[in-house]
Amino acid sequence: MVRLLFFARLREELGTAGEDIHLPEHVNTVKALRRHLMARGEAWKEALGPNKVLRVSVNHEMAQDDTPVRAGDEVAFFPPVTGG
Amino acid sequence: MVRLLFFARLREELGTAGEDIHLPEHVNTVKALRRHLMARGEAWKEALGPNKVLRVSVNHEMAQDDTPVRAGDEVAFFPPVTGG
Amino acid sequence: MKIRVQTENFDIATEIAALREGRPQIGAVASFIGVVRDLNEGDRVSTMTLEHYPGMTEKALAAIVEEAKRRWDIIDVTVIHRVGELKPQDQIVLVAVAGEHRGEAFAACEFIMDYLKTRAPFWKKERTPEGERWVEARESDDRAAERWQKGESK
Amino acid sequence: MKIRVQTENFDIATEIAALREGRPQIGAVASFIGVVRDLNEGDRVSTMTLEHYPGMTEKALAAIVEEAKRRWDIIDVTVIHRVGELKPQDQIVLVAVAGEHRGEAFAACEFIMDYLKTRAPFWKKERTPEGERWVEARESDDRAAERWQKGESK
Repeated sequence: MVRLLFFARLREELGTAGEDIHLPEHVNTVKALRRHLMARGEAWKEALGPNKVLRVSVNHEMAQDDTPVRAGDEVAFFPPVTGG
Repeated sequence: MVRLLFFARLREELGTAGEDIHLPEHVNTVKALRRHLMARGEAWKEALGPNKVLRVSVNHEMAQDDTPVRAGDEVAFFPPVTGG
Repeated sequence: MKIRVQTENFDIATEIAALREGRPQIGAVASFIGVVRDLNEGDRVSTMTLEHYPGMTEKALAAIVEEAKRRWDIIDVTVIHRVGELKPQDQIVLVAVAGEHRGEAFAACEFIMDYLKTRAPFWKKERTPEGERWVEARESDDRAAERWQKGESK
Repeated sequence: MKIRVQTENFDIATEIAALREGRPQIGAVASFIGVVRDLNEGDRVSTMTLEHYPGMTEKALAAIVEEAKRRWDIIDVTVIHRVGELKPQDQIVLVAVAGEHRGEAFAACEFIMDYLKTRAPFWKKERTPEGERWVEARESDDRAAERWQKGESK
């Protein structure tokens, strides 16, 4: 089980703040997870597509495409930050 | 008549915060005024001597050796500033 | 180090007094307050809503402050960032840095703001006469943060 | 522009509120407080006396603020400098700069402090267990002020 979280514009576009999902064994990196979610349908493909500038964190640390994703992790997808 | 002012260490070394003096006609620059005052005696020679790093203002503006000094001016001598 | 994410407002004098308390070696306090402006991109802003990532936010801010402490000889730092709904002229963020000397305090304070702007998980949504919109990240903020990576003398 | 030379203490929150009053375009306030340290040059300081040049001081500070306004796009500035007898941990100086954006506010605030340190007619005398002594000007302050003349990118 992996906890997914979505913030800001992404949360609105996907209509969800997050969920807990079981991932197939081959979905074990940030990049693979993003593709896995894009396969869910048009809204997901649009929101997570490669033309979208997104940030991803794994367990509260900023992650890259090749960052591993394992059972028990918390993975968050969000737009570039705009606080301050 | 020119108003002389002395601040901080210089005021203490000279034992005066200032005075009004009449200057001879040839004492018409900062440099000439400094020499004129040094001729007053040992304490003045010591406090205003060329080996002392001093600042001089004329009418509240920072001045140089060749800045003119005229009747009615306020001329201040002081050490480098240390506020803030 | 004091890091707070809160809906409540803050008072800079109270925060600086707490930061300085019992530390007579402090000679310099550099600080910054970010404020909601009434205009953005030419549109009048009526409300600004700050969203964040609870759990990650405090860690991200603490990591930025730790990095500042590694880079500069500073004594302590307070960072307060508000979340929730704010109005124009409301305070958004406070960064206060105490040190012995001003140069290090200034540099660390500006560094923390630049990194906060690009690395801490906050998002702004503003309401204007045209409706609601998410504030876009600024390229100028990325450039400001990148300065600190090039070893530029500050 | 608010320039004050006073014996009384100041409250940074009150001063920033006054600086921001009625100006909803302000998005950034960078500020600095200088504080009397308990140690200087390794000696314990019991009292610090600030002397200044009444008449010239306010003009010198105003000229520094005007120069900052020429160099950066800022909205307004408050400078308060105390004189008379102070104790360790007492506030000495406040510089607060309000602007639309943080980069210009930070730069102007640091510039004003660097110039104040080298161009405004204040002198510090400190009392230590060894007796009274005038604080010597620091070369590091001269260097800090000179940075702004070399067109360095800040």
